[in-house]
Parts: sequence; structure tokens; C-alpha cells
Amino acid sequence: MTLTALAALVPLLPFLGAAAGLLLGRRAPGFVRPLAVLPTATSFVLAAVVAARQGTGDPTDAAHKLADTGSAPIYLALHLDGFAVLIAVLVGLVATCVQLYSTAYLRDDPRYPSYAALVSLFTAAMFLVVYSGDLMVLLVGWEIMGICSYFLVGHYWETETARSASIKAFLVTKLGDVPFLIGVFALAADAGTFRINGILTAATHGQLHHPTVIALLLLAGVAGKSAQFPLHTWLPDAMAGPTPVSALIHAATMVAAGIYLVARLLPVFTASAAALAVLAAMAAVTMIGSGLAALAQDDIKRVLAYSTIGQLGYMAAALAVGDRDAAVFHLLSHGAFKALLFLGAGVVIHAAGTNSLTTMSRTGSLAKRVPDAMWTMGIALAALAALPPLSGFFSKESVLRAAEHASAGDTAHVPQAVGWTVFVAGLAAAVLTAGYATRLFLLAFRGSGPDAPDHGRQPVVMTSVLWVLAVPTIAFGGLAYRELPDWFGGAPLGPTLLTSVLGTGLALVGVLITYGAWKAVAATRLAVPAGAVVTAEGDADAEPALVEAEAIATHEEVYGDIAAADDPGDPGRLLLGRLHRHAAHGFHLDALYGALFVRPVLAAAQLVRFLDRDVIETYVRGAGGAPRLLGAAVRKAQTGNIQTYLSALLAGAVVLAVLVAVGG
Amino acid sequence: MHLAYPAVLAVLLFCVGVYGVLARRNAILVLMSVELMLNAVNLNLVAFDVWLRDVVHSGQALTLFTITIAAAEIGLGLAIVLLVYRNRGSSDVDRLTDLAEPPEHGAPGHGDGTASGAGAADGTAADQNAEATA
Amino acid sequence: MNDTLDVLLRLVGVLVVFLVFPLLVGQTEHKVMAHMQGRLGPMYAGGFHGWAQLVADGVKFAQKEDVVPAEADRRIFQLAPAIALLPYLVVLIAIPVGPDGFVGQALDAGLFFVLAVMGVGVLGSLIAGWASANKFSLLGGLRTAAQLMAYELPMLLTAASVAMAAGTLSLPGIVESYHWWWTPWQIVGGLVFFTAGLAELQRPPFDMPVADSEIIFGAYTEYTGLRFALFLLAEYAGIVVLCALTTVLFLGGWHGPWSDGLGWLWTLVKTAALAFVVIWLRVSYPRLREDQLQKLAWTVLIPLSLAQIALTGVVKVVIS
Amino acid sequence: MNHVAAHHPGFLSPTGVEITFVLVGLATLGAALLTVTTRQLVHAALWLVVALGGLAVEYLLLTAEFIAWVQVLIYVGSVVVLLLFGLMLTKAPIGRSPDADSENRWVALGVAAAAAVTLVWVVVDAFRSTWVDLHGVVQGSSHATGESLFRHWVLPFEALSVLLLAALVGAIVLSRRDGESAGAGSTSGTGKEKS
Repeated sequence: MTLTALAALVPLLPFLGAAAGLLLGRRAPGFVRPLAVLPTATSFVLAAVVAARQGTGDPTDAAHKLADTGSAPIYLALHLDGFAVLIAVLVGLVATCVQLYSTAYLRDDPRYPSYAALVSLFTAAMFLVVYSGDLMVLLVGWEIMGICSYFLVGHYWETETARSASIKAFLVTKLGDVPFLIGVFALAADAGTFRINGILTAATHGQLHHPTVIALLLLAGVAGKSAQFPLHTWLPDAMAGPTPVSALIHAATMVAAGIYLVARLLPVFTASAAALAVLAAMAAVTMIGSGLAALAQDDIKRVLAYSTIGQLGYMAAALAVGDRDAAVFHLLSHGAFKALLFLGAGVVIHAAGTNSLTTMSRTGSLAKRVPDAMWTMGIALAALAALPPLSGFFSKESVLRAAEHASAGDTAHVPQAVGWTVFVAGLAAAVLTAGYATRLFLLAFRGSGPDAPDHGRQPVVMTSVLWVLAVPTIAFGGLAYRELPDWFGGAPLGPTLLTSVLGTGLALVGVLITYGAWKAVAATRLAVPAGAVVTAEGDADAEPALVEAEAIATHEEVYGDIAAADDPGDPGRLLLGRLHRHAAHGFHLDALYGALFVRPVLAAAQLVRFLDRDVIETYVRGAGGAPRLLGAAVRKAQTGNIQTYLSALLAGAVVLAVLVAVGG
Repeated sequence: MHLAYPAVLAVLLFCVGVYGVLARRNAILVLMSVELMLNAVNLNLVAFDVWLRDVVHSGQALTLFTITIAAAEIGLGLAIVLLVYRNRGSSDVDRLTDLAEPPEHGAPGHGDGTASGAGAADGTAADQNAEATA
Repeated sequence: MNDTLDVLLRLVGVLVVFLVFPLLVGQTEHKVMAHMQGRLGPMYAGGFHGWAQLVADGVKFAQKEDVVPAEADRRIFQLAPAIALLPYLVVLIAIPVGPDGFVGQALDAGLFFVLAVMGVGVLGSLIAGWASANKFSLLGGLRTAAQLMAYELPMLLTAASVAMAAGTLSLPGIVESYHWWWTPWQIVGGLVFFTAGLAELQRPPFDMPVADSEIIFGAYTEYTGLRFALFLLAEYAGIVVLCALTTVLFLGGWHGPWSDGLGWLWTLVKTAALAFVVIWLRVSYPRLREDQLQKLAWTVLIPLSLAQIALTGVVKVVIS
Repeated sequence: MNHVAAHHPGFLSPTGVEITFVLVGLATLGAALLTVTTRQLVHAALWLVVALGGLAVEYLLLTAEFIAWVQVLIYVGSVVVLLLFGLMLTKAPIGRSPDADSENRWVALGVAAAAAVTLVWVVVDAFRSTWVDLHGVVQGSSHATGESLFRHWVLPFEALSVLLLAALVGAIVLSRRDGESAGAGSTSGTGKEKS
């Protein structure tokens, strides 16, 4: 089988699996699990085979003209290069893990068939985005992901949180997608083609007429999809979805799509220094802000969500300094450990019966109960904090190295200031990242107090998936940083001494400070019980997803806020001081948006409603009323008396006769 | 003879018939008026036939046909009138207003003392008839 | 002047016939019935076999009070006997008695005229029944009308058969084209015609609408005195007309030996013979029930008359 | 008509036939008016007899003899009898019915009067000087009528027989009382007669 055909099968299989799952889901429940797992797993294998066959060779292109639009034809095009095949492998790996994990996690969910089908569809869409060589086709996958994320985040649509979160995710990403779409058209109009290769050629040769505008428009979409400031707010709320969905969205698919797109289209961005500056500023704000916010979150998944935002900021920063190799490297390693973190968080939530770190910090037995989760999450958190020799270290070092390179003015097209911004922000974010990673680990696994209610043994599938993902988390960075430049055809990615020392040092500083703070507030923590804490009591064999759904649904009732808990024993509180409250609420960005957009929109809707109901409706009613009056009058004539009718008829006939006689 | 005489007589007979059809309440009287109208037409046909000295006598032939059809019409018409009378206890044309637009707020039921005059009359007539046929 | 005198004479002749013949028939009925039933009948009036009995009856009727019921529709009530009687008078005008214009008025469509005018007579009974404001009268009137409508049809059909055979509607014309073999040819039609005529006259056995024992003389319940006598007169005039018509249509009218001179006598003899049959039938047959009456008309007479028409048509085509 | 145009009589030069025609016409019209105005239902039918009989006379005056007798036979002998039948079966009262005319009568009067004025005007305007020649060959003898009927109008005549059959069946069907015993008195017996 040719490489192209294999690559084409990769997105096709999950798609067919999704279709079959949706069709058969209700009638043949026995087929649902195989239909969910097998196509995805096969795609993973095929993606690996494609990666192996593609290897470090020249990019493979295949195209079939799909539609002739008159100006820029649309091709069903495949573009396989190092980035694409490696990311496809990552997507396949994470998707397979998520599907496996879900079989256990949602084992009793009545909506599992549609859920699994949607996850498959999501995966297929991401494969499409990754492999596509045509912007239009890429956009198709891009939008399918948006729809799927809407459905998946809203999986627990019975809860208000999930409903609003899914709508928010959809609306915010769409908000970015509209300019993105315009940007794509503008790009195609400038380049004369939707083929990415053609666009890149045009960009490289400076044939784009409005690179800044296009780049900024595209950035809007990227910011939406990849949850960059200021469109990141949907991501923490999207934690209302089931944990596997979070893992899928955060690690490999949805958020990665934005970064991947910028990586693919990097020449377009480098053509505009302004776009790079904006991207850098965006990334810097994102990194630091999300780090601070993560330090203040109470919900374990929200901490991870903010960490995702922060790591995506790293990738965006790498792109801002023009180094897509570093960005994709970090994307790959981050995908592995972030998936692991989320899936581990799912296990923890199930075991603890809550998603609140405050509660976990008052629970003693969690580490013993879920040792697999503790160890794998510990590794993954260390990777997140970029401690050597885990993969996160290498990938983050590559980003810092690129930034440092740019700040020295050695990178073409990239302003020095951008480099400096990114570099400083990256270092600051390293401290914060290490801090919140440490806080998460300490609060979740080093708590003390009474045992949480037992929810039974964790399913083997779930824990084994964690260990599977732990392997790349540990080894990928160290093994890959020498090989990857061959695949990407770019500069070396290895850590330099300066950045290693700086990065690792700062990370260690963050760890130690947090640990110190944790120790400092230990007494307070022991003294202050966390109020009505433990939820999801009762059935020991309850499905993990059910436990999580209840935890999400009850969090706000118990703690008064979906994001934070007023816990004096929280080290983050000590470290952030007065900033804590703002950080916990994502620096009130949602409130700002509420004031800036939601309220005006609601007011406008009110106005429209008023205009419609009281102004236009009046005309409509008037327009209806006049004929009705007329009808009532005419209706009076319908007496049912034939003689009346006949009289009128004959009178009319007489009048006509007279008219004819006189006029004729 | 002047053609105007039979023609005018026919016109007047016809209009008398029109008046009867429009003004008479009893369905059988209406049928009689219809007969008058038909006869007016017949008179016209005969008069014009004689005037034109039609070789095929279409006027008289048509008159015969009209008379025949009138006989058939009267038979059917009476059958219908009798059926209506049997079912409703009345053969008044202006009471047969089932096709009228119903009143705005719905007609009151039979048990309602405020039933409108015509409705009550119809109802009681129908009731009597039902009793009679039962 | 001659013409006027001629017309006048004819009319007077018709009137005389109209006034005399029904009385003769009535008297004959009295006597014939009496003898057939083995009794004497009225024997005193006038002496010889009570010959003046009918005159005495007439005087009696004339003397009686002319009662009009209070609820009745007065004018109609009074008009009804005239409507019942007059058509027979009018019909008599068109019936030929002898050859060469021995007829009140020869009409082109004489047969049609006769049947049409006789049909008007039904109105008399009908409105008499209605105007009496008596439920028996109304029922009787309705029955009369129903019976007349029912028997009108076979009568018309058989008359049409004769008209087909003769090729004319003129009564003298029909008699003129008569041949002896017409009688067997049209015998079915003749029987049907005569039977239907009896029924139209409400003579026994078809007298259900005026049955005195069932509905108290039907439409005539409320009539007394002269008006009642007029109804009776109409009945006997009807017998005369019916018998004369049957003679003319089916029995060849004036045809017979020495018909050139005695044609009128042949007509009278044949009519009288038929009148005797009418009286004979009254004495011989019991009354038919109302539904039997209708059934006879619709299921026997009409099919028979249709068959007669078919036969006439076939023979007519064959011999032409 | 053209050959008599030479000695065309004036508009107001009544002949004997015309005078008779007008007189009978007036009687007919009066009877017709009484038919539609009398409050006694059965009288209306009897006035209708007069009107129809008057029309028969008018046919005779127009030399349409056959039509005249058909008129008497069918209308006076059958149709009016049927109408009287209907009146009696629907319990027509003796004496005046106060509600013989509907509320519509003034409208009806207006329409009829307007129609009469219009039509009379039009007809008089059109046939003011048209002359009907009543001499010569009789137009409406049974021979002439029969010949035209069975020579030129055979097909319509046959079609008419089908129509009559349909009317017969229709009247019988309408008169049947469904679901009741067959021997339902005189009404079911007379139902047949209507055809």
C-alpha cells in the first residue's frame, strides 16, 4: 500500500468508526466498544507506519482536485512531512489511550455510544487537520473539532455548568474562527491557492500583499482554538466535560490544532514583524497569567487546564520567535504528559470523590489508594515543571533556546524585543509552572486527614493507560531531541547550558518556594476543616464518570465558586497574597467579557426584542387586524341563507347586463 | 304578431319567478317559482322558433327538453325537500343555514336557556322530529 | 255564420251527451248491479222499474244543505268539484262518434289533448281532499293523486302504442286507419288502457282512495248535496269518456257493418258494452289494498304496456 | 320574415291574435304574481296552474299546438300535482301563513324589479319592430314537431331519457328511509310516485 493511501486511511478509519458507532450504537451495544477503540488504535498504528515510512525524507504531497471555485481551486490534498506524521502519531496515541480509558471511565454511561463516536470523529478531524495539504480541507476538520468539542464538553448536559461550558467553548472558538475564516480567504486570495505549499511558496517569496492583516486574522482563530489570551477563557470551563475529553482536547487535538496551523504557516507570520510581536505578547501574557491563575485554582482539572494554556503559550512563544521545530517539539512532549496528567486526574477524582484540591488536602489516603496515579502524575508534573531529564525539560529548553537565540538577534525576521519578551516571560513562567505543579502534587497526594469514601478499585484499563503514557513522558524528550532536527529539517533542539541552568534553576526555585509555603501553612490546614467537603458518597462501585459528574455538579454548591475555594491552608494563597482572589477568577477576564460583550449583547437583544415585540409586532398586528376586521365584516355576509346569496348574484348579473347594454 | 309581446311577457314572468325564488320561504314555493322561470324561457324559445321559422324547430325541441328536465327537476327537488322536512321538521329555505359562519363565541347548547331564537326553534323542531320518527 | 252555427251545434251536442250519458250509465249501474246481486234495486220512483230513481237522487242532492266545514279553505272547497268534472266535458269535444267529422272538434293532436286534459281532473280530487281540513280527506286525496299518477303512465304508454300503429295523434285519424286485426294486435294495450282507466276513475276494484268503509269516502268525506253529486257525476262522465276512448282507440270506433250510415251507432254500442263491463267489474271483484294498487301499476301494467309498445314497433316496421 | 317586410304593420296595430295574446298574457302574469305573493301555500300552487295553463294558451296562439298540450300534460297534470303532493306531505296549513315570505323580500323585490326594467328595456329595444308571421304552415303541429324531434334531435332525445332515468333513480334513493322497516306507511308508497 502506498504511503498516500495509508495516510488517507488514518483519518478515514476513525471517521468510519464514528459513523458506524452512531448508526449501530443503540441497536448493537456490544459493538460499540470495539468500534470505538479498534479504528482509533488502527489509525495510531497506521500513523506510526506512515511516520516510519515518511521518516526524514522529503515531504510527500498528493492532491485530488475537489472543487473548482473559479479562482482558487480546492484540493483534497495530503501533505506529509516530519511535523505532520509525528503529530499524527501523538494524536493516535492519545486518542487510543483516551478511548481505552473511556471504556472503563464511562462504562455504564447510557450515552457512551454517541460519546465514543464523537471522540472518534474528533480524532478523525484532527488527523484531517494534521495531514491536510489544503487550507479549505483543513478548515473542515477544524470546524468538525469545534462541533465535537461542543458536544463532548456538554456531555453532562444535565448540569448547568456543562451546558454553559459547552456553549461558551463553542461561542469563544467561533469568535476566533470568524476572523480566521476571513483570514484564510484573504490568504488564498493573496496567494491564489488554498494549497498550503503554494501559500508557503508565496509567503517565502514575499508575494503576500497584506501579511500583517492576514496573520492577525489567523491569529484570532489560533487564539480561539489554542486557548491563547484573550480567547482562552473557554478552556478552564471546558473542564465540565468528562476527564478523557479534557485529555483529548488539551493534549493532542483541539488546542494543538492552532499551534500546528501556525507552525505550518509560519512563513506567513514571519513575513510580518507586527504579527510576531502580537504573538509574542499574547504568548507572554498567556504564560504568566495562566501560571498565576493555575496557582490559585481549587479544581484539579482547572489547574491542569491553566497549565495547558501556559504550555500552549510556550509553543506560541516558540512560534513567535520563528522556531517551529521547538514549538512542535514542545507540542509533542506536552501532549504526552498532559494526557497523562488529565487521565491521572480522572483517577484521582474518582478515588477522592471530589475535584477540589482543598478537599484532597484534607484527605489522607489518596496516595495509598491510587499509587499508579500518584507516581505517573508525579512524573508528569515533574515533566510539566521541566525538570531534567524528563521530556518536558528538553522541549521547554528548546523553546527557551530559540527565545534566547532570537533575543540575541540571530533569528531572521524576528525582532530582538520579541525574543527578549519571550525569553523573560518563559523564565518567569517556568517558576510559576514549577510552583503550581508542586502545589498540585502536594495538595492532591500529600494530604492528611480522614479517608475519602472508597469508590472501589480503579479499573486496570485506566491505570495501565497511565503507565503507557508515562513512557513517552519520561523518555521522549531525551531520546528525540537529537533525532527531531532530522525530521523537521531545522536547527538543533538540544538544551544549551545557559538555558538549562536558568530554566532548571528557576523551576527548582519554584518547587522549593511552593514546598516551603505548603509547609508554612500546614498548621493552618490542619486547623481549618474544609467544611462540607466530601461528595459522591454512597455506591462504592459507582462509575468514575458519574463520580466526576457529581463532583462537578456539587462543587459550586459546596465551595461557592467553580474555580476556587476559600482555603487558608492553600500554599498558593500564601504565595499569591492579594493576587490570589483575582488569579482564582482568571483575573476577572470573564467578568470583563461579561461587561464588555455579554451585557451589551444581552442589552442589544433586549432592544431587538423590544423592537420586535412592541414596534414591529404592532405593525404586524395592525396588518393582521385590518384584514381580520374586514373578514369579520365579510363574514357577516355569510348568513347561510341561499336566497341572500342568490339575490346578490342576480343583482350583480343585472348590473353587468346594464353595463354591457349601456357600454356595448 | 309583434315579437315584443311574447318576449316582454317572458321577461316579466321570469322576473316574477326571480322574485319568488328570492323571497319565498317555503322550499316548495321556491320550486314553483323556478318553474315559472323555466316557463318564461320556454315561451321565449317557442316565440323565437316561430319567428325564425326554424327548419329543425330547435326552439320547440329545446322547449320539450326543458319541460322534461323541469319534470325531472321537480321530482328530485321534491324528494330533497321531503327529506329535509323529514329530518328537520321544516322546509323553510332560510332556516337551512348550516353553512353559515358560526357565531363568534360558539352557539349555546340546547340546555342553555339563552339559546338564540332560530337555534332553539331548529333544535326543538329537530327534537320533535326525532321523537316522531323514533 | 254557418261556421258559428256549426260550432254552436256541436258544442250543444257535446253538452247534451255530457248531461245525458253519465245519467244513463248511473241508472244502468243501479239496475245491473241489482240484478247481478239477485235483488230488485229501487223500484218505486217513476213507476216502471224505478226509472226515475236517478232523477229523484238528483233532486235529493239538490235539496240537501251545502255544508262547508268551518276549517276548510272555502273557495277551493267549492271549486274542487268543478275542477274534477270539467275536464271530462272538455274531453268529450274531441272524441269522434262517427265518420266524416261527426265529432265535436277534430284536433290535430287529439289523443294528446284528451290525455292531457284528463290528467287535470286529478287536481279536483287532490284539492278537495286538502281543502276539507279533514285528515281522512287529506289521506284520500293523497291516495287519489298517487293512484292517478301511477296509472297515468301505462295509460299514456298504451295510447302511444296506438298512436304509433296509426301514425297519427288525431282521434278521427286513428279510427280511420283502423283495421280489424288491430284489435288482436293491440289487445294487451287495450286491456292495460282499460284497466288503468278504471283505476283513474277510482272505480272498483280500484276504489281504495274513496273506500267508504276504510277512509269514509276519502277526499269527498266533507262534501254534501250538489257538490257531492258533481263528484259522482264526474265519475260517471269519466266512465263514458273512458269507454268512448277505449272504443275509439282499440275497438275501431265507428267501424262495423253498415258503418257508412250507422257508424255513430257502432260507437255508442261499443261504448255501452264497455260501460256494462265497468259495472260488471264493480260487482265482481273485491277492492284492492293500497299497496296492491301501486304494485299492480308499477310491476304489471307498465311492463305490459312497454311490451305492447315494443310489439307495435316491431310489427310496424315489419309491415311498412 | 323578409317577404312580409313589405307590408309591415305598424308598431301599434293590434290584430285579434295580439289582443288575445295580451289579454291571456295579463291573466298569466297576474296568476304568476299571485303565485309568488299569496300567503296561502296551496293557493300558490293553484295560481301556478292558472299561469301554466295561460302559457299553454299562449303556445296555442303562437301555433305551437303540440307544445301546448305537452305543457298541460306535464305541468298541469304532473308537476303541479307533485307540488301539491309535496305541500301536503309537508303539512301545508289551510289559510294564511304569516311567514310565507322571508326577510329577503324587499331585496328580492328590488332585484326582480331591476331585472325586469333592464330586460324589458333591452327586449323592447331589440324587438320593437320584429314581426312574427303566424300564417302559412303551422309551426307546431305534432307532425312538424315529431319530425324535427326524431330527425334532428334524436341524440339529445335519447340523452334526455338517460337523464330521466337518473332522476328517477335519484328520487327513489332520496326517498328511501334508511334503517327503517320497509312498510313505513303512505310516504314510502308515494315516494315512488314522485318519479
